[in-house]
Formats: sequence, C-alpha cells, structure tokens
Amino acid sequence: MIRVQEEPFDPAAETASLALRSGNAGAVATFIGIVRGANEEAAVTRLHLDHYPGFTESVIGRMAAEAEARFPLLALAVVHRYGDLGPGEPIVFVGAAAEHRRAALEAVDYLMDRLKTEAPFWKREDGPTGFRWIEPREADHADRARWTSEGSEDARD
Amino acid sequence: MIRVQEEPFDPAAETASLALRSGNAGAVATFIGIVRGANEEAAVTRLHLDHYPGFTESVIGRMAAEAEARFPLLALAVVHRYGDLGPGEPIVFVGAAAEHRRAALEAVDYLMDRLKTEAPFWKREDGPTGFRWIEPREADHADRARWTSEGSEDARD
Amino acid sequence: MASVRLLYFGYLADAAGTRGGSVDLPAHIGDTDQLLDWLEPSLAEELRRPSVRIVINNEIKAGTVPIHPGDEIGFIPPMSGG
Amino acid sequence: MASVRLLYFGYLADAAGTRGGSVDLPAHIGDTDQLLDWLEPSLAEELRRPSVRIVINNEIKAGTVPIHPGDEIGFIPPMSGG
Repeated sequence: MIRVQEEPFDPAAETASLALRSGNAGAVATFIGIVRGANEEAAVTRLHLDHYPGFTESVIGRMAAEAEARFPLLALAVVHRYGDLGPGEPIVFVGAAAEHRRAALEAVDYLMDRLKTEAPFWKREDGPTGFRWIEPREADHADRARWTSEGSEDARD
Repeated sequence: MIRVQEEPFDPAAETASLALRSGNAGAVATFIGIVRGANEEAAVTRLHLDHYPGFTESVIGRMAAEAEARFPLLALAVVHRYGDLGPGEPIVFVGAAAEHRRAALEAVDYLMDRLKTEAPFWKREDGPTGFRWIEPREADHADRARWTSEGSEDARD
Repeated sequence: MASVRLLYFGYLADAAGTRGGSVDLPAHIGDTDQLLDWLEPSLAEELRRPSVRIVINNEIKAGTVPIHPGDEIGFIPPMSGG
Repeated sequence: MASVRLLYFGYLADAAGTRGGSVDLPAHIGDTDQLLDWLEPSLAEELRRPSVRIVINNEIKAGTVPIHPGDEIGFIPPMSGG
C-alpha cells in the first residue's frame, strides 16, 4: 500500500491498518519521520516538500517492489506527504509486517535509506531568516550504500 | 517508559504516546511483536508467558538504560505482556524516538535482540495436541551477538 | 514544430521562475543537449550541473537522449524524501 | 534454621510441581550447591543443567554462591521475551 498525499495522516491509524492486513505476522516494524522545529541550529517554521506527480509514485512503487523481493514480507505500507508541513507533523510512514522480526526491521531500514536518497521529493526549509533547499546528507548516502554490497540488483546509475 | 503487564495494550496508542513525549524528534521507530497462530507448522491456540515479578522489570530497565547510553534517544518505550495471549494479540511494543532515524531504528533493533534472549519471560505454546515450552532460536542468539563486537559493556556472563 | 512539456522541480523551479508547462520547440531540436542549448543560458547552466537529472516520461535518463513530440521532460535536483 | 523463598519459572515450575514458596532450610545449608543437594534428586538434576540460571534477590549469579536467611532464590530456564 503506497500513498503520496498532501493531507496529514495519522501514524497510529496506519500502524493499526497495517497490522490488520498482515495475516499471520509475528512482527510489525514501523518508522515515522517527523518535521523538526530546528535543523542544525536553524529554526524551521515550515517545511515545503515539492514532488513530481506520477514519477514520485512510480519510483516509490519500484522501491517497495524491491523491498518485497529482498525481504519475506506479509504486508508493506509507505505513506508520504508533500506540500507545506509544520514542526511536529509526520512526513513519512513506513511499515512492514513479516513472520519474523529481522525481515520487518530490515525492510523498514532499507526503505527509509532509499526514500532519503532516491525518492522524488525536494525539501525547502522556511525559517525566520529565509528559506533554503536541502539535499541528502552524506550520512544518508552512506546508509544507502550499505544495501548494495550484497548485490547489485538495485544499484542505480 | 517501561511496563510489564497482563492486560492487553494498543500499539497504535503506544506509538501516539511515544511521539507526544519525544520533543524535537525527527524519527520514531517502533516494533510490535504479535502472537502467531502457527509456529514451525504447529498450530498455536494460546501462548502463555511466565515472568518473574520484580526481576523482569529490573532486567528490562537495565536494557533500556543501556540502549539510552548507546544511542542518542529522546524517548523510549517498552511494553511487554505476560499471562495468556491468543493469536493476533500484541506481546511486545518497543518504540524509540530520536533526532535522526539511525539512532531510533538501531535502538529498537538492539532492544528486540536483547529482549528475545535476555528478558525474563518463558513461553509455552498451547495447541490442539498439547503444549511445549520454547526457547530462543539460534537466530536470536546470532542477532544478539551483533551488538557485542563493538564493545563489551553489555556482555553478560 | 514539436510540443513538449518541460517541468522544473525544487530549486530549479526557482531558477527557471516557473514550474514549467508546454513549449513548442523549433524543428531542429531532436535531443536533450539541443534543448539545453536552446534554453535561456543562465537556466541551461543550472540544468547542466552534474547533480541535475533529466526525467523523460517518468524514467530517469543519463547523457544526451532523443526528444519526441509529446514528451514530458522533467529537470530534477538531488532527491530527498523521508 | 534459615527461611528462604525458592521460586521456579517456565518448565522448571512444571518439573518442581510448584511455582515455589517459603522453605525452612536445615542449618548446615550455606550455599546454592548445598541447597541443590538437599532438594529432591530428580528436581536437583533439572536445576543443575548448565542452561539453568540462579537468581538471588533479583541478580543473576554464576557458580556456587552463599545463601542468607530471607533470600529469594529463583531458578530460571533460558529466557525468551519479545
């Protein structure tokens, strides 16, 4: 289940819905990304997320399919917002259900690393002194690279 | 926040409560362990969890403190049930909030590995043909061992 | 004369002063390199940065690629979701 | 004569036929090894398995350790939460 939407969502409801869809799952792992009120000391009053309608959904859909091919999952959910978000608002929800915990935890970790570096969103932080467009951190690329040492099926140009 | 309880709990409510307590968190990771209706092909109609009142809470409290020392967390929650549980019921909730996602995800992973091998609970699976006490799987010990290569502060006798 | 849709995302929309739209290209423009030569030079300079990718009809492309009438051509800065 | 609490968990409670309780120990019993010698031999055999741990007053102990009046002594099989 993948949704890219402007409207706010409720991570607790997403968790409940994922668990309902997961059959004989013994393990449900989730991640919620939240807008922080400050980044590297700079106050952030609003986060604007630009996205590419159609392309964004298509890229996330491929990532999800690759996660399902890589890990034995029973259910998977990705919800991602775009538009204007305030501090404390959830940006992203990733949830995975599996029979055992390792697959669920690793699928969430994997998808977050890929979303951080390859999902078609562009973030602008607005603050009291202006705005700035932000790009993935070095740490995000390093995290993403952890998943390519084992194989190259998802290595991208 | 640590709770060891016989009563059912709502993972969605625990997620919401953790997020509320987490201040400037940009990342909330959670794990929910659920009773499965079958384990290695054998039907499970009920899971009985024995625990050691006082000692169980104390051991989990130490694990949580070690997770907080190891990872930069803003909030942490562990909820664990004991008593009789049916298939589909949540057994355990672990949630961690942090500024960045790696700390939150790793803290949850770490705590689950430690709970699986070192938390004072004993599980009995009851099925149509009788019951059996179960012990940690080899995979659980291997998962646990991942966290000791970096240091020995939490290596146990 | 081929009509295509040009789209700009993130800071590139600020640089272009528009999020894009339909444009009619002169007949001699047959690939992305010729398209960039035809655009406003200061915008083209931004779009030629190595970190900028070109997306044609929802596929990321590398290098110079042919353009066809009706194509949707997106210019995107480094992506960062989550 | 020292009174202690003995507690059995998991399959050990099945083996002991009880979850435990207060017992009065003969005066000569001063450590866990002497305690095991004093218990029912078939139960003691279960409790002496290398996988069984002894918890005294909420601390896991290794090897033979002294026992004091009022101690709570738990016998536990391998633990498995989550």
